[in-house]
Amino acid sequence: MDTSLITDVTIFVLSLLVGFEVISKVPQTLHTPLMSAANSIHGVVIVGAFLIASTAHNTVGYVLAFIAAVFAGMNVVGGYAVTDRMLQMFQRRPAPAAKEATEQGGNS
Amino acid sequence: MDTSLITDVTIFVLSLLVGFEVISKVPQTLHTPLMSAANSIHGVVIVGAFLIASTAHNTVGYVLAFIAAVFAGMNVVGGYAVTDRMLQMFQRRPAPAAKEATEQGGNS
Amino acid sequence: MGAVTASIMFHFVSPSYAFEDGITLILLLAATCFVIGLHLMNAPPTANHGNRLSAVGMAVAVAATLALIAHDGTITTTGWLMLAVGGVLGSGIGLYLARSVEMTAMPQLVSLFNAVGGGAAALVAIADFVRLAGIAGAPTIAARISVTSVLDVVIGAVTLSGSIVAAGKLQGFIPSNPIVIPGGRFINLVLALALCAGTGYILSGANSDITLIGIAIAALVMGVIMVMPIGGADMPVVISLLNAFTGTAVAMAGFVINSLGLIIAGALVGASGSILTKLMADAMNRSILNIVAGGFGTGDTASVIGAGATGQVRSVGADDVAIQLAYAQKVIIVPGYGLAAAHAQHSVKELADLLEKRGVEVSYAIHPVAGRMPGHMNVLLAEAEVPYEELKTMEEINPEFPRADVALVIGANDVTNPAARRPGNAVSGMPILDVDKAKSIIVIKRSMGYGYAGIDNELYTDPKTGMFFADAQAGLRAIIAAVKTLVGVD
Amino acid sequence: MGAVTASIMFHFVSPSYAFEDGITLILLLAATCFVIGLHLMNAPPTANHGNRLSAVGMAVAVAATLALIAHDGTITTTGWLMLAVGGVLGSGIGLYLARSVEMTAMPQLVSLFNAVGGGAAALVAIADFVRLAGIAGAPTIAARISVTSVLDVVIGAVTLSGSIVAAGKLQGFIPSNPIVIPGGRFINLVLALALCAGTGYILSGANSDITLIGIAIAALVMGVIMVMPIGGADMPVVISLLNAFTGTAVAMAGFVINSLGLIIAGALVGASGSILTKLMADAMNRSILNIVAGGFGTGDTASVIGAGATGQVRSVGADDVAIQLAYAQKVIIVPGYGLAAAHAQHSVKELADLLEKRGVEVSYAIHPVAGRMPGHMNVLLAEAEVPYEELKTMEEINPEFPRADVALVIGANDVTNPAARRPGNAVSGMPILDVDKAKSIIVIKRSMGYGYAGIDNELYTDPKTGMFFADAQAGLRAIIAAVKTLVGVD
Ligand SMILES: NC(=O)c1ccc[n+]([C@@H]2O[C@H](COP(=O)([O-])OP(=O)(O)OC[C@H]3O[C@@H](n4cnc5c(N)ncnc54)[C@H](OP(=O)(O)O)[C@@H]3O)[C@@H](O)[C@H]2O)c1
Ligand SMILES: NC(=O)c1ccc[n+]([C@@H]2O[C@H](COP(=O)([O-])OP(=O)(O)OC[C@H]3O[C@@H](n4cnc5c(N)ncnc54)[C@H](OP(=O)(O)O)[C@@H]3O)[C@@H](O)[C@H]2O)c1
Repeated sequence: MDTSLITDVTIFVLSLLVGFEVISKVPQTLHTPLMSAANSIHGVVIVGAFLIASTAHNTVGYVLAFIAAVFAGMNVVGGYAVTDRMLQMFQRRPAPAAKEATEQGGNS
Repeated sequence: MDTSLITDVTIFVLSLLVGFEVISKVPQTLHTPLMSAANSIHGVVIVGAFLIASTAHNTVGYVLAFIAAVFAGMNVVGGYAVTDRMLQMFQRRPAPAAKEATEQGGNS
Repeated sequence: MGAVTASIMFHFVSPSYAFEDGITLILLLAATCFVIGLHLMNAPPTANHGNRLSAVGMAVAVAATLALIAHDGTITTTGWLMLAVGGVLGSGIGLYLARSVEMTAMPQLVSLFNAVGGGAAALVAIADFVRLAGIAGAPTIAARISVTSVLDVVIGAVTLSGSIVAAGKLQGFIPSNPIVIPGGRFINLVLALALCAGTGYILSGANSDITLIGIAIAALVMGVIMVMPIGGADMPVVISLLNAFTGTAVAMAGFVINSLGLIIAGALVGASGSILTKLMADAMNRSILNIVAGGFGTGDTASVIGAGATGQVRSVGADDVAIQLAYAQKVIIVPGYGLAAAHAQHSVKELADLLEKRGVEVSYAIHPVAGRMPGHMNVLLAEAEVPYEELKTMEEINPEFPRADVALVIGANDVTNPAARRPGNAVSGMPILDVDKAKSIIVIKRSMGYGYAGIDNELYTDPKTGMFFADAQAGLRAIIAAVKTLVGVD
Repeated sequence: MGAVTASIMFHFVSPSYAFEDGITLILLLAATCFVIGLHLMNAPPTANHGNRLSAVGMAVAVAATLALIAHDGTITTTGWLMLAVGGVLGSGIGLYLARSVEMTAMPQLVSLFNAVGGGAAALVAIADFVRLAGIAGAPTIAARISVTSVLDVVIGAVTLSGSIVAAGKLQGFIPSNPIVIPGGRFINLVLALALCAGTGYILSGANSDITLIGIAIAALVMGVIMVMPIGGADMPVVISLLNAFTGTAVAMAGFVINSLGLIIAGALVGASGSILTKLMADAMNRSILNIVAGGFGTGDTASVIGAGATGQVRSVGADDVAIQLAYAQKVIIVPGYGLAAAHAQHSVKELADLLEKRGVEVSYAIHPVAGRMPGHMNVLLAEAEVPYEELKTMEEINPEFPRADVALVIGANDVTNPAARRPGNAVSGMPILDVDKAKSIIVIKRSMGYGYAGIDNELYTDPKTGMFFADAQAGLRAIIAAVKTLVGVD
């Protein structure tokens, strides 16, 4: 679909506004996971890498598309996985065995 | 300019997202002024009323455009004026004469 | 996309794209101003700038539109006249009302402005539809246009009539108690069916402008039926909801006449208005659905508690009150709707000044839903130049009541009612000001009359409480006079 | 709009609009998932759901794109192969790294993922440009495409090399202190001029893909020169900034290949990343400009204070520490970068458990910028299953230090340095933990070595302070053993 430049610009500006507004008062604890989450989202460039592969018709095109796909794949999958791992840390664990030692740990 | 339906929908959705995100933890004191401010913004319908007037070519069209212009004019000008008046109340006044009486008012 | 192609033929815009693109960019800039303006309005110190920025954006949008119309050149002289006279007239009325209305009547004024905004949005769709339908031999209006037209007209018309009813309830020319319309449910059903039928007919390809106007009338009736059964106490939330409706209607109008500016700004208000409505309902401890379902504060609810509770009431006079206040260490003033109704904000400030001169520590306990709109008491007391720092929120002040020598309740009722701590009545679960914890309590109100929830208040029969039956304004003046005479402030 | 018409001719999409519109709507849905995901990530309890929702959106976007490509049918078998093998390979590497990396190495991993993201964005523009330029007899590439291509390539390439340098500094294979490249300013100027010339040449209508690649190489060099002079301590902020860059590059790629999904998601990250960068810089009491200007924590700054301050240091052993801790009422543990470097998070938890068993009240003082990335200590201690409630923020814990019998500082330095309260040194103005207010202080670190700011710490010469010189891990194990032996916990 070809959209006009003006609507593209409109959409770009609106998305910027959404981006500015969506981050509000994040606790500092979440700064790194949030950075990592934003990092995964720009992994959407994988869509671009795929579209490039779909129009490639010569060696240069194939090589560029291949590298782009590898890069984007790393970005997107690695990004989500690492963010998830960081956030696992914040989960309330359902009292695992290791917890026994802290029985009188007060407010835990 | 005629934009395609799909970009219009995209723009609509993005604007909704901006709207959802822009209001965060407002202190209750500001609820009414904020409602009034949002009320003034939809006064942008005056743009629509004007465009309608620009395409009117018969009595019905003129009458409708006229009423729409009156309505929208009320909405937009009245809206901003009343919001402004409410917000004036929150301004730190530069110690007017009436303040003298509260000299020992503690933390004022 | 065939639909789009068809609609292009009948659209009012000229093919001079570059100019139009520029105008669209300017409208985008205006929309950005609206967003930043709303953002700034999230905090008191910047709120004022936010509104002004938003207004600048609006001025720019209007100027750009006028330029576009002039450039297009399709407008007739009569069109210019309608536009100019209508715009100036409406602006003048709006400005006059905004400037002249009393502080306490602001919510109903906002509701009125919202009503006409919704009306304007509906008219845009109607006018465009009438025009398209009137073109001889025109093809069927594209579904894209007709669907959004119907949505615009329905939402806009509901808002128009609903907001007028809401304003009327607050202003008092429509009774503010919930009015259950006999057979309302049935009428609504019939209207809804009629709406569906009309919509179906239009979508089937009939360029029938009469049908669209019929739909508008049905929606107007629905708006009345929707708001009538809702009690006046819930009106601010309803107004906020209808405000979000208007935003949506304006966005639909944007689809109809293909204006990105309208789509963006309308959707912005639709969404932010919804969030705001939710915040307001939360602050009143209600759910939006519950409010729209209506019937809160009906006579029924009142009678549940209203029966036996009335115990001994101790009535006091201005002199008693004056002495008690003047010799207190710490006084907490609890303003309520009655203060607003009696326009007594300046008097209360005067009394507080008088007491502070004597070294009494005065603060104001602001309940989030005291009065008839959120922030009502703040707006009112700010008007009387009460220092912002003396206004304490419920969370801040509640721990201080036990240390207060006198809690001076002025025209507040529900927000002080200890019955809220018990389940099973109209105010159950509402967080209240712990006025009953103060060492002594004085209540200024005209009678033993009910507040908005329509129930008895046990606070008034508390042995610690003295009732000073008077209009808030007159009562405060009497107390001020008494303080001056009896205690003899310089 | 002529430009657009020209670009349409050379675009890769088929004219089957309805299908494509559906795909665009699905991408819009995916983008909405990203937004809601980020929204949910603003608070710890919902953060996990937020990331998952975002991932679901991404999966949907990828699936929709594959469907679009299959439907289009222009892709060759080799193209499918490149896409599939490349995607799977990249995903595999990413997943492996994400799973296997140590907690403390996460920032550099994020930086690496960011680098390849920027690289991919640049490659998209290069590949599209090369393709367009290769079409025989093709007209000039539209300005709309070439401008955004150049922007995409420059930003993407700067990000690629800059992020790798940043990761290298954190990982340690590039020295983490600020490296001022001789003549860096001059090289930058030359490169910038070369960039402008190249851009001008491309915009003049030359479909020169070689020029674009030259621009990419110049930008790669610029990325290195930009990040090299910045100290390792500022790296997290730099990574966040480069993250926002990548977002912008992806949005530009969206303009180039006309993909709304890329434009929306890219702009979203560009904007939210910028805000996040600002928040992070604020938390470290730095300005972004100041950071990018570089040179913080150079040798110069160190020598200013490093001179005479070294007073008497009292060195203590594991047994002393064990007894002091075991008989304390209240111990506050102050973890710092050294704890992370020594992987001692599990040991510290074990020690805390031991002490709590004896009835000692233990809490952790988490300075916002302790460690090498915001939230570093939280992530680390959470990994060791320290209860979330025992982690206290600086604001919460500072008033408690005077009541603490022992403040146990483990591998923290700058965040405890009282010099921050005085002006004129590298940590001036940084809010610090009031460790020096505790009744006694124990510091575990390997030497009198500096922290990131590279300055002396007067805390270590405080008479109340005992220095236990050891690697954090080894030292804690020794203390645990000593507590068990000497005090004999069951
Ligand atoms: N703030 C909001 O956003 C909002 C919105 C909707 C609903 N509400 C509801 O409104 C109520 C607000 O509570 P509230 O305590 O402020 O008010 P209230 O419960 O409505 O009570 C007001 C009292 O003021 C007295 N009064 C009226 N006119 C007076 C006058 N001229 N002089 C002196 N007294 C006068 C009335 O008693 P007399 O007739 O005996 O004088 C009445 O009992 C709550 O139920 C709240 O849920 C609030
Ligand atoms: N958190 C963030 O986001 C962030 C980002 C960028 C920069 N920074 C900066 O990083 C600093 C953080 O402060 P901090 O107090 O956590 O750390 P620090 O000031 O960098 O000090 C860390 C100390 O740990 C010691 N250490 C290193 N390895 C150790 C080991 N294996 N065992 C025991 N001790 C070890 C070192 O002393 P020895 O060599 O004597 O052992 C060093 O003095 C601040 O300056 C902050 O501005 C933080």
